[in-house]
Amino acid sequence: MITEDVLSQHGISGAEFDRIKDILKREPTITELGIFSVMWSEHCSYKSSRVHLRRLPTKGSNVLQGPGENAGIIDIGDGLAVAFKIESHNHPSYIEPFQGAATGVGGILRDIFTMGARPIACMNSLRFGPLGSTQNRHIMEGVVGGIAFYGNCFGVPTVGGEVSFAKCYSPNPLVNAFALGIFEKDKIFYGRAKGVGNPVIYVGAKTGRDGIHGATMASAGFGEDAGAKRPNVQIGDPFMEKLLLEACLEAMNKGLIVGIQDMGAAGLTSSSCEMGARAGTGVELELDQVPQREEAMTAYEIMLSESQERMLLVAEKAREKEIFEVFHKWGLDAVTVGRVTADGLLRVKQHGKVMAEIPNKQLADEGPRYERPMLPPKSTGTSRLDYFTFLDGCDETLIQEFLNADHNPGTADFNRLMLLAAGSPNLCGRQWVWEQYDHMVQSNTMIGPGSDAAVIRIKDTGKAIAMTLDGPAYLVSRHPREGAKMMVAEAARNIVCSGGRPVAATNCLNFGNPEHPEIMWQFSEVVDGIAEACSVLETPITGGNVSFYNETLGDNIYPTPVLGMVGIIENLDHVTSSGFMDAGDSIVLVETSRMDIGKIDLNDERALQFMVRDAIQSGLVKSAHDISEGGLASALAECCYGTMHRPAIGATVKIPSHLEACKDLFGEHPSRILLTTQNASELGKRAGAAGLELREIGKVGGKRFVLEYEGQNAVDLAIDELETVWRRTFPKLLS
Amino acid sequence: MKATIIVTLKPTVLDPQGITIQRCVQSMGLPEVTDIRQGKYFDVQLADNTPPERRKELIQRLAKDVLTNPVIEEFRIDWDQKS
Amino acid sequence: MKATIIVTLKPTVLDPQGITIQRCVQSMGLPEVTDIRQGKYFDVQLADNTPPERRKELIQRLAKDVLTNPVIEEFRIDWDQKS
Amino acid sequence: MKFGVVIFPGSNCDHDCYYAIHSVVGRPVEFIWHQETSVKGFDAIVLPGGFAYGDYLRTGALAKFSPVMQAVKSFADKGGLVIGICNGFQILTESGLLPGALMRNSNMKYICKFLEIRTAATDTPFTNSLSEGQVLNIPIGHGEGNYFADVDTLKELEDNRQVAFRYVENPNGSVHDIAGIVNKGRNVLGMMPHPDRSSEKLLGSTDGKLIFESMVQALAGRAR
Ligand SMILES: Nc1ncnc2c1ncn2[C@@H]1O[C@H](COP(=O)(O)OP(=O)(O)O)[C@@H](O)[C@H]1O
Ligand SMILES: [Mg+2]
Repeated sequence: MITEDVLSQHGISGAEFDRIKDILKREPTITELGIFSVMWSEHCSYKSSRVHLRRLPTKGSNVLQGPGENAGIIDIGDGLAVAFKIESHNHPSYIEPFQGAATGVGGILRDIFTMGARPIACMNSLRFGPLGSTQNRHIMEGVVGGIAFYGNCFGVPTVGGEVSFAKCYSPNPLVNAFALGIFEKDKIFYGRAKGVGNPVIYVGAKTGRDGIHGATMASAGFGEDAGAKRPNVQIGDPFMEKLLLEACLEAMNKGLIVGIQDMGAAGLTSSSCEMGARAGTGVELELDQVPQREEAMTAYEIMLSESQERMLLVAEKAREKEIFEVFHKWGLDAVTVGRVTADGLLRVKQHGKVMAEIPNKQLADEGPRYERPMLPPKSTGTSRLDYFTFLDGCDETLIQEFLNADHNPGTADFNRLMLLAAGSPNLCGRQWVWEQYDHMVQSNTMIGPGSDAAVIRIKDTGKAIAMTLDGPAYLVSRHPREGAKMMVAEAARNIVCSGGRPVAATNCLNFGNPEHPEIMWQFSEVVDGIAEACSVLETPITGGNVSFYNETLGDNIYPTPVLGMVGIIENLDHVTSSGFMDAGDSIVLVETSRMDIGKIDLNDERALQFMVRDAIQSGLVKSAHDISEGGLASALAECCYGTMHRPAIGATVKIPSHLEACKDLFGEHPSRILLTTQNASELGKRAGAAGLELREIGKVGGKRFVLEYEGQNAVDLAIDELETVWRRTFPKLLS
Repeated sequence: MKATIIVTLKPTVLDPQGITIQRCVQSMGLPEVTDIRQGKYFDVQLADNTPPERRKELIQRLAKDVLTNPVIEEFRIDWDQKS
Repeated sequence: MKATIIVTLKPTVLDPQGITIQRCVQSMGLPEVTDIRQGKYFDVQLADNTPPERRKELIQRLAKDVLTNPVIEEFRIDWDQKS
Repeated sequence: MKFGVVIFPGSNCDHDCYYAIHSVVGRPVEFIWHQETSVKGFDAIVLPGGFAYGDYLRTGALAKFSPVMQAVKSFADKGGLVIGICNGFQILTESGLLPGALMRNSNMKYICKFLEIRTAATDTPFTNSLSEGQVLNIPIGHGEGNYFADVDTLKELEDNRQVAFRYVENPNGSVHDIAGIVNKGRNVLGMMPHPDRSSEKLLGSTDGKLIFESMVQALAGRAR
């Protein structure tokens, strides 16, 4: 009955099929094959990545929960903890941008409140192909609209993230969603089916034939027939999710819940067998009890459906009724669909027949594991964009303007280049995106989108949480290991600039086809880079997600790791943003003594971050901004642009001369921070003591943006003019 | 010259709006309403001098390429012979 | 037993959605489309045992009190005799 | 003096309003579940922002059928203070407690940002501590804040000076730049901008607090 064809439709190899038969000691039924295929898909089993992920540092004094649960958890003091995680929804967003992105947000939010935490912030990292193409514009509008639709309605502020453009994401976008929630640290819930005899309860939306094989879909690239896979996409219902959140938290508070897990990828299958595996128990499901939206659904379909907004929970035997009352209060269905057993098996019954019977442990934890072959590229020469990665994905004419200026600085018009940089797709203002996101709901947003890191105060504690997402894909594509280190360093630097101490991180690893040895090599290098940087900067990894097979017609995307860093700000007075504050403030550049490009010295970086953190905590710093894409000139301009509380303000700055004008203005050396202060000399002393270079390079004030270079005004523009270009580009690119 | 295009979710696609409305209506004391599904309705006006063969093509294209998201929706055209 | 309710904006109310679509259509090079107005479309299913006289009242009430905002919208009912 | 913040399924600024009143303004406040049929014991009712019933069908359209709205209606009829913020405003127009309707923003997108509104009427219990023309720095966060009313209604609103706030720069297409209105009795206010998100310096503005404080003052005056 199970033919080669059926196996290949399920993405199960011959060897894997043999293992299945070994485990079952018989041929699987079709339902069982479906169940194995989703649990052993790349998406759920991490079969290509697991051997590498083990190298990530996962322990630290603040870490309460590392990888392996729905989200990582850190202790933030005062008896409180935060749970956070990032997850990709790339493939669904490619197929249906709006719903794909929306359900991505829904999925990550469930991962957070499944653990008992109330989501208090979201971020997202987005990659698209250049907006010259109608298809890419359409995808981006859909993705941003979908994120806004879901997050706004659910009532969580979307406080930050990143958007960038490169050809390799055309038309296969990356959509990575991050969420963070807060709870009391002794009220953490886990996905464990404990207590033999306890009821297994299904809550939330009814099951339809949505997204069947979503997990396997996310584990295969797209060919010409991407359209044919379309009916798989699920629809998000943020209102239902909001009700689920409130009802679940209420039931948890009342002590009614023993174990709980969201039905995400692989739906009922993964939630039930993973809960059983973690507790060492069995789970018996009676599918006739499962609320169904469509007629005549088979066991296969019910087990594999990825209908959204559903949770599975295990309750105390005697308190079923109380659970129902809570859910009914919130207008939700709650139905007992099974019970916890002692035999360690996932047993699925329908119409009185056993349709599947598989040991939970082997299904959930003992999936295949591959050490796929790896192959480094023959050589990595230099690239013309090594200094100017922000130009990647831009029109060739724009790139040429910068490269010409780099070669012939004498004849270059830097006013023009400044305007071009500010209006280039990767640097221009992203208000078009984040004004569609409610970034203020819950009234905690001290620093929203647009600064280095977002800052959310924690009511009644005097503390705040800082968070950021970073993924410098072009750098990583050039040197995977160094790029990954720079990514971690930049994320931590962003936290530091906002006044925080970086504490822990989550990561989303978006890669091409792992069956290609070069991709697997990139993956391994990136993991090593993250591991090294996270060790040095003492920011353990508490979880993450891997998305492989990001390719279209055989072209792989850049290796695109995205790091989500979380930090603690112990005192609200330390909260710092990137925008300049007052006329007359001194602008100070702090950097390491090296002027590397495309690589980083982590010990220097650490010294830099410590020094700046300390300076902020001593009250010496009025604003702080990390220098990244677009170099010093772009960073300075960003500090001048209007914020929600003051109009644009000018600055006059002497740009230090190291190389040539274009590189000194726009070159992207890592490990540099711009500060403003009224006490530059004290900062200078501290920097000196830390072995860092610090220069007072200018003053805030006026209405002009003036950059002097080797005695000449290389840039001299009205700040309003520059800001207008920066602010208007995005809407223009879309119209 | 007018035509009406009706865009509805494919029958198997979840309609959260419809479900929510239906639930509300039920609890309002209209228990007889067993299902509501929501769709979109477009009244399209064409220039009078549009040649008949072009009309058909035009409305088809509008319905298919602009007004419908083929991933989750389907459409239906009502030709209005008046005016 | 089914009925269809169509809710449209009153002609005097500006329809931002329609305008957006109209613009999109123009930029696609379909100048013959002179106007598009968007409305909502509801397929309502009633329990089979609903008495005929109650049906009418029910659907009227649903359309008028729930599905339409009389400040900006008007409605129309299509009775579907099938089933 | 006790404030009540109504929770509809899908409300999501309920806690923000509660916090602003309780911890910032420092007045007693309790939540009211939407299934309640009475608002007895409350002196002012807040309909908070959010997406009641997901804003499905139309914003505020399904919330108006919640049992509590009957009670809010009779409370308002008797002169009780009711403030609807954002989704609360939408619920008030849908319920007929305020005239007009809130339609999709003219750019068809949700807009969240700080902006400025100008006080247009100070003789209301919500604006008594503001001065005529006073500009408030306050955020909006909505997809359907495009206020619409027919010509006659508008004339009446203007004649009775029922417009409480106008946008300095219209973000959403509202007629007459309307950001907030009161009813004829001046005891019901609906506004799209969020005073609950602008009552603390660390959130960027304390202007919103003036609205809650005006209510406190009005209630104190009544009690006297
Ligand atoms: N790149 C990574 N780094 C660290 N942990 C990871 C990474 N990718 C996945 N994990 C961990 O593996 C576990 C399984 O992840 P996943 O299948 O995405 O969970 P879910 O089913 O909730 O989406 C999680 O605990 C996750 O944190
Ligand atoms: Mg999960």
